[in-house]
Amino acid sequence: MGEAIHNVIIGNGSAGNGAAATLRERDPDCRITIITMGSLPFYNRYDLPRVFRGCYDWREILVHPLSYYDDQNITLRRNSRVTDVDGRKRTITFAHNETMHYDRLLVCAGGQGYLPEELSDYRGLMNGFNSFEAAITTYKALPAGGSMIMLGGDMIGLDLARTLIDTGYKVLLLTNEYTFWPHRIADDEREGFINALKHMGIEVIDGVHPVAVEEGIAGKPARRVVLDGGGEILGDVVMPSYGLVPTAEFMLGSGVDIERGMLVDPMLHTTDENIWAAGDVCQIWSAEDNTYRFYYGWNNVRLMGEVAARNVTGANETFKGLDDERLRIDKNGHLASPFWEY
Amino acid sequence: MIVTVTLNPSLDLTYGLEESALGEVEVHRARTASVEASGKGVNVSLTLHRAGTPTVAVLLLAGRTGVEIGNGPGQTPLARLRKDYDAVLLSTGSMAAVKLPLKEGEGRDDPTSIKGVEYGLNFLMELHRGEKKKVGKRVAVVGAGFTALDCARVAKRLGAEEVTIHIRTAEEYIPVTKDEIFEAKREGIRIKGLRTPVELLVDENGALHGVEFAQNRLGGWRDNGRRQAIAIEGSEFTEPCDTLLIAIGQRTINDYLDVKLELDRWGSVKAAEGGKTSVDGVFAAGDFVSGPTTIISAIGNGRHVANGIDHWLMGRQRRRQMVRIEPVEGPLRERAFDFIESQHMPTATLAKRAGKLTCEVETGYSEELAGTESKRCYLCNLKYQIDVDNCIYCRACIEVAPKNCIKLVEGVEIREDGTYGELQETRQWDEVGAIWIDNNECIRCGACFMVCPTKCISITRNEFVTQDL
Amino acid sequence: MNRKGTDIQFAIIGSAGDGTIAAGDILKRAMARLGYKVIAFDIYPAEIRGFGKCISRVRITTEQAYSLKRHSDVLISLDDSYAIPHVGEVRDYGAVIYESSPVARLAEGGHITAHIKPSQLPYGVQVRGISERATASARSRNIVVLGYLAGLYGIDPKAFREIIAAKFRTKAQAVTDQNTAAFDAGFETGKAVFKLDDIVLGPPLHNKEAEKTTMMTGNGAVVRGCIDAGLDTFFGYPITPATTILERLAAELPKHGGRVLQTEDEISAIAATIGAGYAGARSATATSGPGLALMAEMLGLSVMGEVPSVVFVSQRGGPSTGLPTKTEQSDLNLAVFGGAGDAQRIVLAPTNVDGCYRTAGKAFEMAEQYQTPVVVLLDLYLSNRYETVVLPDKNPFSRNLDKQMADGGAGYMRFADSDDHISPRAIPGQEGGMHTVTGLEHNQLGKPSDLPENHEAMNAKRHLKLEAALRHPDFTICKRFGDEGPVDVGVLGWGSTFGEILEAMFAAQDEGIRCSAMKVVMLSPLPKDQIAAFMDDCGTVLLPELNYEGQLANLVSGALGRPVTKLTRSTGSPMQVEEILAEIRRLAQARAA
Amino acid sequence: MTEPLKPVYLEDKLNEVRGDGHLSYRSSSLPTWCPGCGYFSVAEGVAMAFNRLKVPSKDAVIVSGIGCASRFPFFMETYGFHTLHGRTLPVATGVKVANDKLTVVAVGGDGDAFAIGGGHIPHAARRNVDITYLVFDNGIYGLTKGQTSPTSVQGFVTPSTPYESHDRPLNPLMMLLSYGASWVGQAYAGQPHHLTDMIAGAIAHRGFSYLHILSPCVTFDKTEMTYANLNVRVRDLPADHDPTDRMAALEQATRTGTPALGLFYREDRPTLADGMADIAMRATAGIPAKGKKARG
Repeated sequence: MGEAIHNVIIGNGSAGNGAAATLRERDPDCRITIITMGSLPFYNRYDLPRVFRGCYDWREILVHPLSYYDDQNITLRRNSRVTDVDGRKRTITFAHNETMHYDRLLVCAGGQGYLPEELSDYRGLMNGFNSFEAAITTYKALPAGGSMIMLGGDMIGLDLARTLIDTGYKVLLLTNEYTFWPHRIADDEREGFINALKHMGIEVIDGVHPVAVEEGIAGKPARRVVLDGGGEILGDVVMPSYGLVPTAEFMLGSGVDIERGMLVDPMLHTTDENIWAAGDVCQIWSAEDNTYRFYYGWNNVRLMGEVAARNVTGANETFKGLDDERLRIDKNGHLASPFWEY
Repeated sequence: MIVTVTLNPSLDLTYGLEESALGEVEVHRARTASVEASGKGVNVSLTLHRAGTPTVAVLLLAGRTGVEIGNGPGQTPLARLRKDYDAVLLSTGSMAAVKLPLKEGEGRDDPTSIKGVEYGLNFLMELHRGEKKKVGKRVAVVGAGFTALDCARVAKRLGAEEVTIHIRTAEEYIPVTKDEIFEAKREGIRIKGLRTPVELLVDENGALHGVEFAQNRLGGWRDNGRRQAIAIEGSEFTEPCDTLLIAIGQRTINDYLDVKLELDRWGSVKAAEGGKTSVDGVFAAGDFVSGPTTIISAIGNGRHVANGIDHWLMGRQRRRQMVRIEPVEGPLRERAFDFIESQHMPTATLAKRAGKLTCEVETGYSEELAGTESKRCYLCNLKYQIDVDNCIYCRACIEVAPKNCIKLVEGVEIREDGTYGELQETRQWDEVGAIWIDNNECIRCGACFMVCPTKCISITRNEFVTQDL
Repeated sequence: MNRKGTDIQFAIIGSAGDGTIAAGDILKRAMARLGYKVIAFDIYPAEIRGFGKCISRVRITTEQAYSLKRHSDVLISLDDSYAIPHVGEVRDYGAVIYESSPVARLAEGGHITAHIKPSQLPYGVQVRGISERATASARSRNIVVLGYLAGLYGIDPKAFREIIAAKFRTKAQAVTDQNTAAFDAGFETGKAVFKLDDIVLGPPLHNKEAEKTTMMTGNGAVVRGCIDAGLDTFFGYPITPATTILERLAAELPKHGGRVLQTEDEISAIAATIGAGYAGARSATATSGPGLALMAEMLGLSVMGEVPSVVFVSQRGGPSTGLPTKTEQSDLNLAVFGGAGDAQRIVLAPTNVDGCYRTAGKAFEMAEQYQTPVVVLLDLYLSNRYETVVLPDKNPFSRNLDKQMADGGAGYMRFADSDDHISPRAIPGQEGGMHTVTGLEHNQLGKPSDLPENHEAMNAKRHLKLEAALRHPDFTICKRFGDEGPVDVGVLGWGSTFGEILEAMFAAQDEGIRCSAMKVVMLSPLPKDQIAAFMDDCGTVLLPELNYEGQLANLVSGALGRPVTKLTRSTGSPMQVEEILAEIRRLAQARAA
Repeated sequence: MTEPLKPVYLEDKLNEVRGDGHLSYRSSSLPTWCPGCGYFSVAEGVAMAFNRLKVPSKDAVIVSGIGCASRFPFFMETYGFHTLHGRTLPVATGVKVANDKLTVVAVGGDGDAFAIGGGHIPHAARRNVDITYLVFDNGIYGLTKGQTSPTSVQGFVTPSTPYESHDRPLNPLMMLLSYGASWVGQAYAGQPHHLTDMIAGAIAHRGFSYLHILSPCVTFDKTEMTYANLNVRVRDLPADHDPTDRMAALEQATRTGTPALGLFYREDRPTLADGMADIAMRATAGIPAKGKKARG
């Protein structure tokens, strides 16, 4: 009897876990390892705004019971950062200096919040929201009824913003081209959507650009955002919300093609025969559009994971992104986005 | 009439600085430059001349300036130089912009015929010469090298609202440093990948209003280590712009050669070891051979070729490169040096840079920073080695090693070129043939040297030296 | 079996060169200083440094605990190759702290992250990097993790800094400074980390008892007991795990007027001890099983010559050199029976650190009063285990219990028989008491005699005089815990294992099982009446002990003619509470059926 | 100007070491001594000496007692007997008496040899049993974490002598010379080549050979018997030293401040086996006893 095939999934989000479940369904005997940089088992990032509704214990937002990993015979490797993948030797090297062999690799490493380079000096003064830890930290930084200055306002940020408004906080939104990311907004639609934001209770500040973030003056709110015109905005927390960029640096030496994300064909296969990619990390070739494109949102990402997993186990399925990707205003005048549905 | 005779004349190169602030560590920019003949006798003649006394300076001349090489009228053809001199070295660089290949449409023969289109090299050279340059609101740059980035950043300073660099492959594969890309992005420049310009879009006034690109996919690796990009048929799309700066490469100019030299497929002169071209007595060096590289490699190549010429002239090799190994008394580094972070090059704030062409972006290391940064050097020319004959295999060195740098070895992989690959480690005592320092991992902290009970660890300095034969 | 209030067990695991034990030492001292009750035990290899595995487990509670827990709340790995097999001992939602940037290249599964269960929380720390940055050396890795721990759980760093300063007091100031810097660097890192586990340190006790609490090991308590009992001379030869008794006494005893000598071997040590005893000193030696085996002949001399001597025996795994750094209770037979002839002596076995103190002191009283060797059986687990104890305000031990020769010594018989079978003793230097002590059988005068009736009588004298020890004042020879009256399951125990027995018995009570437990401290002569009375109350009797044969079980069932259920383990490790509990459950169910 | 150094190539060295053959005397387990311990030097020396003398692994027996040094047999691919504390020489004597063809090397530390085992040494020496006794002297008890030993300097402060030790150190070389050992030498772990030569000499000697090896304990002795100190103190025996002159050897042995390295004394006299063979011959041949009769 030969060794069981080792399927390795890098990434512990919707795509990775969807893929793991699918792999296990289709191959009860294979080895499955999920690798993540995070400290926690799988939870939905989309659930994080719940932190502001009193959910302070990570155990409440886990998707699976902890016994799931044993039951499904899935190895979960946390706090494990991959530094290198060697597609030729089929090995993965971790930051902690361990090397692991894989037979097939599925990269579902997702994306990280983009921070424009001109603001990169001020990273330390801004809060994030991409993990449970970051969410709790943000929660603790916001005094009751305090205000958050949100820069950009992608759909992830706006989801948080509506929870904040709901729970008695103030949100000041500095809009720019990333507002409503990843939705593409036509120029003529924009005003309507901005009004919908105002209708939600968000204080929208349009047409100015932040040039610096600084500590607040004693006795005032903790942060100041300096604007290009010279003015400034005060708030307790500053959160950049400029959409996601793929987390693919660790794949640079692997031999697979990367542009902004990992380049895959419609079957989510990379240019290495043993490596697939799914989720926010990949740019998928679209034959219709004749270009590579990203697909976002929980539904797309989960589906990508499943499709990739099926293809890893021998299928030849093409990923088709969900059709309805438009931002809308519902009959109550509220924003509605497929990105928020899961 | 006073005649001076100078047997060892020289050329004085003089660079003028704005103010004499030498001594402080900062970047000094030359404001003036001059070349003057010099040497004692010449100087006397010069002074006499300035004082109005007729004088003639007689001196030995080895070189010539002001000679225009070429085949036209008043120019000296290469054939003439060959006749006058034993050896001729061609080092005229890569000073021509590579032409933008377009599929069709206006400007196919000469893109610069369209208003708003320029070659980046010319754009920068003209600017450097003091010409007033203008760019539109939306600037597109095509190309992926330092020139492209320079063009983009200059365009931004000249007031462009939106500057985009369009590259054929992806950011990860282009031959510029990460810092350069980061600084460009900080200045608001965008980089868009996987696209090749195929047509220039021109309005009724003959002015550029956009570029049509084809979507690319990545191809294999080229010989020079770059990625290939392959345009996908039928994938064309348009990006609006009013200025296009083309910086897709530079090439050599060699149409001035009347002697037929063998060229490579990029049109550069082929040069063998020692800079020899296909014609005896004609040598070539630097970017003229290799295409655009860096100053460092050009100078290095120049030195190499000089030796080659000497060899050829004298009919024998008079110098050779050797490895010199000499003992070093003790470690020259401390472990603490390893924790010094890379010192970021201080840069001017974005506000200072904006709109100014004269603002030096990299302001240079202070003396202190420079000292700190230099401590990070791993002193790779130092080699730590265990004398196997005196080693008692006690592993005291391994115990103190800060890295995975000292190993129990049973074998060593020897690569085809004779260098060492991986050390084959073992934990089997009866397989341990040696305890060995892996110089690939060694950070020369000296910890092992200090602790060895039989003092069997030696430190040597290993350097390339040029030796007269 | 978690206690109310704070109940956290830390396990630090690394190789012998990592400073694992030192880290555990600082941790438990700091926690004791903060006012927690501490029970701690270290496991280390025979190799000095090199590659052996070391574990330091520290349990801190606000309520008294009697043993370590099976599951640790926090595991700190200083060496993954040793820590990996122990990842499973961390409870759900507990923490695993480890080096996130190891130097060596690791094969698949070589890093601890490959083994941490989804229910456990991983904390990767650049331990080595932090140490090297803070001190330019990797040596303070163990201190860095302590700082991290303190930062992560919000433990007052002051206590740690004080203990570090005290620990390195004898070294150069630079050593203290370096380690403090390492601690602080770790502390800052730990403080900045997002804590995800559910480990919470409650406030420590701040009552009067806490102020009087000190923390010591079993061996440390023996030393205190010796000093308080007025030990005059001590002779020892280094042997694990008894060496620290020699070392501590060497440091402390001279301050109290006593004398310590490291002899050339164990035979010499016991011989000198007996010699000093003969000369009227309170004298002792300390050793382990192999040393006791060498001493067996000399102990016979001490019996035969009726010379007081005290031997502390810290048992380790045997036979022969055995498992020098593992715990076992397998020298009972040797202690009770070892030697030629019918050589009864007193054998005592304390069950906890507090008991070590009392038993050590009482051993001298008994040796002197009954003119006999007294063997005090500890074991590695007890010798090296740390507990917080409260020592009595007043010295509890009596001096001058010698049955003195009558003044003048007219008609003095060194071995005169009497009602209590104890003969008056003359000490060399005393007028009129001149006599010869001999290993030959002798008459009441001390003259060699091989007459049959004399040998019979003297044997009886030497045995009967020890009966009084069963009633020795202020000494618990055995004690019952748990339910009164008839019970389903009774657990007999001795030595260090009794801690686990108590924990298991309490847990069984919580489950509704009627049970009680009895510790037997005096193993020779055996308190048969008390044991018999206890067994009368018990449906079944369980006797857990750390040896293969069931040595006390054999002794008890042989002496009383009643069966006991053995629970023996000879793994080199302490018994698990859960193992005993499972056996109690099984016996209770069998009885119910 | 110094001669330029030549590069050393690892593969050459590996071939050299492998070709030499002494690796076959090592067992597969890595020695567990502390890194830097002088005992590594002895282990390497014994392997080299066995190899030089072409002692077959199967015929070599290493007997040890208890202590760090006594871990030695575990690291050698020979027969080994890890016996009891101080009982090395009686056990080794038994091995040799049982089979004279074996090369028996007894090893132990200073505590094992001169404290608990001190009573056995004179008898092994006077019997001239043909074994080699290597004592790894580090002047401390390492395995029990650093107590004073019979060769520790006077006034040594250790955990068991926290106020300093009163006892004078023994002089093992003088003892062995007086006991009648037929080969007595001294070597130092910091000079591995000389050490190997001495070990080979001791093993080659027919009779009881005693080699005293100065071997620093890097963990527990940071002040006294350190490499740094010994490097300065050790010296070679005078070139004109006559190893058959016992008084000269004794005189050299008194100079403990500057320990001399080399062969102090050697004599050829019948071994225990010779004596036993003689007795056996007489007993079987019925030849009457030739010695002095106690009862006249």
